[in-house]
Amino acid sequence: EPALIFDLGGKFDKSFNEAANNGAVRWAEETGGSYKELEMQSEAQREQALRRLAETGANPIIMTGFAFGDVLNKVAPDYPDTKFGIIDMVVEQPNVQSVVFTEEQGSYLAGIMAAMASETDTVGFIGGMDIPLIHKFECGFAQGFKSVKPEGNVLINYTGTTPAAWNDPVKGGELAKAQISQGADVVYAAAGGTGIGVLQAVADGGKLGVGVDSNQNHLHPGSMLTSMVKRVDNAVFDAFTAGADLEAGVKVMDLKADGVAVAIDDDNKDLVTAEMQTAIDEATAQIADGSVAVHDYMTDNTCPVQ
Amino acid sequence: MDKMPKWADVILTPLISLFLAMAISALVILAIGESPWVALTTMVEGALGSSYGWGYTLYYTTNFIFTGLAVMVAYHAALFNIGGEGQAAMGGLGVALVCLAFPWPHWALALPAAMIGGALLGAAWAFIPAWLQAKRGSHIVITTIMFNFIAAAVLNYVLVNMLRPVGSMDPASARFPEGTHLPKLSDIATIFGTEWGKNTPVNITFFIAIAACFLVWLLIWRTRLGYEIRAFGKSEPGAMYAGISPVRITVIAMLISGGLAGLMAINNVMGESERLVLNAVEGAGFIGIAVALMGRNHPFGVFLAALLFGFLYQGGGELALWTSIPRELIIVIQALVILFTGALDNMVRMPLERIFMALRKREDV
Amino acid sequence: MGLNSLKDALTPIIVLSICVIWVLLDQNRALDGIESALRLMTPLLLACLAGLYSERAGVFDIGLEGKMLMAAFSAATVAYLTGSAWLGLLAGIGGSLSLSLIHGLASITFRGNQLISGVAINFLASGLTVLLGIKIFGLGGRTPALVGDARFGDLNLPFADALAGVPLLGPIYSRLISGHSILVYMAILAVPLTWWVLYRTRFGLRLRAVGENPASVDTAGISVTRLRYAAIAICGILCGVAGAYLATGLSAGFVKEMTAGRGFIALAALIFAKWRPWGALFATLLFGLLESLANQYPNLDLGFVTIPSMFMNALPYILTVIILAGFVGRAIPPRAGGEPYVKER
Amino acid sequence: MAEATQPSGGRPDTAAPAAIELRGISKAFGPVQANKNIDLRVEKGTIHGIIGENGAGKSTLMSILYGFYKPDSGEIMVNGQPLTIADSQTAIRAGIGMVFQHFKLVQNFTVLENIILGVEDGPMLRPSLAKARGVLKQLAEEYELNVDPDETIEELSVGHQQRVEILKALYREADILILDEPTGVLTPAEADHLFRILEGLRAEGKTIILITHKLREIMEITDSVSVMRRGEMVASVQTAQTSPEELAELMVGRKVILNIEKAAANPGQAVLEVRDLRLVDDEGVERLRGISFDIRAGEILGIAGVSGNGQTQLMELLGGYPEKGSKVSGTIHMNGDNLDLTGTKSDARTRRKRGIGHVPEDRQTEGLIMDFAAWENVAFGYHDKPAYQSGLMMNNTAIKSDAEKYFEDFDVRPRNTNLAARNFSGGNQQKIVVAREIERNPDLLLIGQPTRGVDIGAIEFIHKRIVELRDAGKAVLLVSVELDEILSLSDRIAVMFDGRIMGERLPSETTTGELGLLMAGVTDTENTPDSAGIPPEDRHVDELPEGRA
Ligand SMILES: Nc1ncnc2c1ncn2[C@@H]1O[C@H](COP(=O)(O)OP(=O)(O)OP(=O)(O)O)[C@@H](O)[C@H]1O
Ligand SMILES: Nc1ncnc2c1ncn2[C@@H]1O[C@H](COP(=O)(O)OP(=O)(O)OP(=O)(O)O)[C@@H](O)[C@H]1O
Ligand SMILES: [Mg+2]
Ligand SMILES: [Mg+2]
Repeated sequence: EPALIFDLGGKFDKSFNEAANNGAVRWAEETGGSYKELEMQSEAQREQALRRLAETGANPIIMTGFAFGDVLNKVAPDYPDTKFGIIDMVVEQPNVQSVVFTEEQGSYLAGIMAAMASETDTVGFIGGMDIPLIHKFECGFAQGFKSVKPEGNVLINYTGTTPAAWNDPVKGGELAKAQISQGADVVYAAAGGTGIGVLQAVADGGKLGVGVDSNQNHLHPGSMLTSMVKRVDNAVFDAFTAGADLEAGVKVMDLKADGVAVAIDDDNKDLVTAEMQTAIDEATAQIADGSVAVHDYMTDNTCPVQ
Repeated sequence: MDKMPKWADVILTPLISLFLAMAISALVILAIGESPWVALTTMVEGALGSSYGWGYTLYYTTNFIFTGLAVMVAYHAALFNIGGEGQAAMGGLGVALVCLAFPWPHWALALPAAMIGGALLGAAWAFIPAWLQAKRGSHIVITTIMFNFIAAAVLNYVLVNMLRPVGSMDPASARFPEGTHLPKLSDIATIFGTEWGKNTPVNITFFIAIAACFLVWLLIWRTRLGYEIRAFGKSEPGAMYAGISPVRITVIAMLISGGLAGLMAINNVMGESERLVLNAVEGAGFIGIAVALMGRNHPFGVFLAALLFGFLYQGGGELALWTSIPRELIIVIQALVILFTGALDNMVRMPLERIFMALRKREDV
Repeated sequence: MGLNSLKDALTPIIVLSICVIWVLLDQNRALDGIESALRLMTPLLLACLAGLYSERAGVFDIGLEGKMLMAAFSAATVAYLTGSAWLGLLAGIGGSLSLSLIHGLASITFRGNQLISGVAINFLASGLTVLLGIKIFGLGGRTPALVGDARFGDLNLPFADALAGVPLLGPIYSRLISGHSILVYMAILAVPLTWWVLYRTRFGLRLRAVGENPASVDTAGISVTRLRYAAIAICGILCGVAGAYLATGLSAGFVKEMTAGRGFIALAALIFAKWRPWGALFATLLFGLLESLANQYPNLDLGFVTIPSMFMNALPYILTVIILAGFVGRAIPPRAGGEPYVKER
Repeated sequence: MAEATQPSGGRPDTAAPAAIELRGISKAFGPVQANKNIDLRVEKGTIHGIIGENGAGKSTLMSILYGFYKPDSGEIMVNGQPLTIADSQTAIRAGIGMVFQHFKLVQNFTVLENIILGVEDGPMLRPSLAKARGVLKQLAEEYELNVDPDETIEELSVGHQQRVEILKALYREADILILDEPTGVLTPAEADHLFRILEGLRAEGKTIILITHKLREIMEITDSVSVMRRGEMVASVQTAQTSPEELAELMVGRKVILNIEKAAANPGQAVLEVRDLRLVDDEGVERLRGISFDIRAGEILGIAGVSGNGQTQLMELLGGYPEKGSKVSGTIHMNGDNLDLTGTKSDARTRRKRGIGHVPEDRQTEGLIMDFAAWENVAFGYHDKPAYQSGLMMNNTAIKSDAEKYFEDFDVRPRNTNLAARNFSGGNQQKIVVAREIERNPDLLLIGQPTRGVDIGAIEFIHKRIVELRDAGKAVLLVSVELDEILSLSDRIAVMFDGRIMGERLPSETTTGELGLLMAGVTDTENTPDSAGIPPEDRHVDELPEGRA
């Protein structure tokens, strides 16, 4: 029986925990199988949860979030017969599959779309807490934008430094309005619950929003340019399907592997022009064949464009 | 002279209050369509039913003892320290800096140094609000709240930009060297040939916490400084009359308070995660307020209240992990426990007093 | 004496100078920034006035945060279910009032510790909102997004567009003053109203008296208990409006912990304001302005050094400490504050 | 004596119903039985005194009458009608007014606001305030009760605060006025003024109940008097048919010496030499304006004066804790050594080390920590004494044994050093402070208002101890508003007015009248008779510097 552990954000975080949940639910629906799930409640519980699940025989055990990395490194060797999967972090153990996403590539595409949709040549990015992972989104987005409009302007805000940074839609809304007042007409939100406020304010202000992680296009049809989806659900689905045979090693979910994408559906198809679609396809191909390299912020903590 | 015997006040009242809190909690659980009995057994089983549960319960207890003592010491000087959260966070930074500064050969050397590091930074974080209150009259409640936010910002900056190993996603410091790993209680049990609390985070800091309870008790009720702190807390004009300097006591009491909060980091940062993560304190600073107030600002009370909250934390964690009951239920139960034992205690005490008075009258007749 | 009145005038002076300088430097952004500050101020102001009523009556309330949170949740829930923001507002007030009642029971009727009761209320709200949210909507504690009449829209004051062209005053009227939710205007009007109630009515006189010396009220034959309950009820109503504004005005629904510490900031503002209504307006406006400034200039480039976003985010808190330390004198709380009124030991 | 124990009417005509009649009133506070089955009858148009030791239950009884406490049992008749007094509103409507021992005023409200609190005319304040202003003016004229209606209470002297309390009652048209220890905080002149007002009220047919510890006042003004002891009413008699000695004995349950005997002083070396002491407080008001005096060993220097003329500042400064932010200058020499006036060596701790003991005016907020056990209070201020330390800890055994000894020596009751200070009556609290300071055998004892609110038995005791200390060759600086006390204890008297010493007198060579003039700021030369009629505090308010207002 597989198991899924959500990080502190909880499984309905409108973000990647929720995406993981969707994958598990889909797996259960399609296979009729059952799985265990846990939500973290405190830092100290991580190890507890892993061990207890391993001891109850759950296999594989999938966990979301980089915060598990450290603990998993410690726990995995104690349960060599159990397979573990960790999302967003590389853990080098013989029985661990590390799934990482190339968020910078998806964000790059979102940046291209934003640049083409923008009439003011100014777009915005709003992140939750100022941490490296979110800079990865930011940097990819900025690169994509600049590839179309090198002279354009990307406004950047982060919400805060406490956990409240992920749950403050009011602040998110005000940040979005501040960016709009500086001319931004497309705003990309990578901020959990705060992002809900961002997208709301953008829709209220008649501008365009870009969602993150899950497909958030349905939140404000007509005002959502797209969502940079991170197919955590696929990763979980695949892992559950592989079951005890889960392959160890690093699994890169990139553009090519459909790990990241920009969501285009009924809610936003009117906003995606033909040129935009062409540009996306082109960029996708270029990234796939390596002729365009999107820089990953994580490799050196810098971003080539600013 | 008292209205009822001391044992009734100290034991009976809290027990009945606790019972009331549990009864209302049961109603809440029923209301969300779950079984209170299952919830209770899961909690008790998960927190106290095995050495494993105890290991976690005592781990959380240790955290709460430190923050509870921190609030308590300041409270005796009539200072309401809401800044335990920030002080403990900065204590974590102190511990991390000490642990990472040097390839420590043995934990016995690292521990005292880390304690100093944690206490020092925690105290430093309390010093500014204390000094501002003593010298400039800035209200300590506001400044300590502000310092919680500022600590979060500092920590965020330091972790992301300075302590984070390059290439790591995680805004956390590197792992501390082997020589700083504190013995867990399970390791100690192994020495005695028994298996207890395997893989639980409770470590020797628990004993340090108990020692801290005792030392704080000595400090407050047996030393001159404690006498001065209590006198100042009860009456500032009185303190002036007795030659006790308000500035000195305000600053010292807050330094001790902040130091105690900072010491918590020995447990969670050095003992448990063995590296510094962003939100290491996880609200223990705020729970410390409840612990101190419920513990009636006495170290023994603080110990019991910390144990109660440790139980709620661990039992609640188990509840959230293994049943479909959302983890927020625990927050509600904590709230009810705080409410009934801490704020509505007179609801129980008043009728009890009447009963005891009536009993006494009958004896007199 | 002169020095003291100068200190009292300091917050308004600081606030106005920030506004004026900002407008002079960059009128366009300043107007947007100040407008944002007004929105950010509103929940703080309402909560601060709520605390003012309660504390002026001698009941300390660190549960403002919890009441706002509860109100935000109830307002969003009912607004979603009924599609009416006004019903949501009523529900928000109801949710907040019920917590006020608990606080009253604990700290007035049963003479419990007001601080503990406040802490308990914060925990209670934090847990209950999510628990109920999961039970009702199954969205992990969120409510679904509110649309249309379930939200408070922005009010355009008369002639806003016509006057926009008038130099200086035009933009100020059409951009700053016009175009807010009705709750913003209610909050601002609550300031003179509170001042009037406090200093011009019998109720206000008694309320202030009960916070200073409850025995004086008791010996005048007025019920201390009833007065204090009235005060915390008003506190509950104001917190209710604050919470409703957060969930149905500023954003479109409830997100767990969405108050994000605003109750504590309001408490700080209350002390800053020295428990006075106009002071509350300026103190909360100052907080709003500082936050808005940080929002507008997230990575302030001072030429030689760029202040990282973490510190811009912490700027309101840092400046508060500096201002408190440097300029605002000792704030003396209502004398009977925090102590239950006990006649017979 | 025998008939005295029966409560009996004040005036002969028993046909008219009594203004107040209490029957079988009992009241317990938890285990404390404050009132036991009390009967009391007060005739209309009389002044009725109530006396009794600290904690006898006087205030409790009157508070019950005023509806502040609910009695456990018993009935109350007002003007012959039975009345259930559930709250103070009922009492006020029945025409009862009360001036509490501890005033029930809102400190930062104006006089006017305090007056109308609870009897506003409508939901708006303005009309009520305007009306009250008019009525207040009338009352002020009628009864000579002048206070500035727009002054806040915290700016007023205690005497004026009391006027506000009386005006409050009169504004509520009280026919029956209860005053709980009104003269405890007044100067002789103020007290006389009050008595004249009370007599005026009686003449109008109002009934007055007066609680006091001062037998002189009972004899002077009351028509009848009741004595309480330990919660019981032990006697009710016509004042004309009793004597101070008899009342004192009824009160205490034993014979009391009302006037202490003391031998002539035998002064030695100067212990304290004060020169040109000046103090400006943090509001910029000059509180001490060049004070100079000496105290010699074996001598009691009494400082007389209306309170608020700098005595408090002088005592605090000598004791080492002037108010925060005040600026001081001048010199103080103690046994020939210069004492620091600023810096860390000027604090109370250092002063104690120098041999200065201090019984502060305000025993409840300064002299004692009310929540500390009595034994802990015995070390208060001396807690760093080497004898009280053992290693890093405090030697509580030593403190406790000292406490036991002091309790024995000073007859503190109850003899339980573990009780919190707040559980002792005022007199016994004062004994604890006095014991602590005197037993330290200080070279100089500062003692402020040693017998304020203290009952006769305790006064006698405390006075004796002060004289004993002097006879042991120590210097004593006594500050008191009680001229009787000053005159009977001091070897020399200095009078303070407006931060200055107006003059020095020997008790044998002066009179209350002369001291009264000095207290009013009238110096030796300009001894104009007409200024004597004005109550002194009326005058000094005008003469205070501007910054004060
Ligand atoms: N910063 C301010 N801006 C505008 N009005 C103010 C400000 N501060 C005070 N006021 C108003 O000025 C009037 C006088 O204030 P004052 O300081 O006398 O209040 P107060 O009645 O003394 O308050 P408290 O009873 O708390 O001492 C009050 O009506 C008050 O509301
Ligand atoms: N509110 C109260 N709660 C509990 N006990 C009280 C209270 N008020 C008075 N007592 C107790 O009741 C007894 C009588 O007190 P009361 O104040 O009536 O005495 P008193 O005669 O007025 O004394 P004093 O001369 O000191 O004013 C004392 O033992 C006192 O401690
Ligand atoms: Mg009395
Ligand atoms: Mg004022």
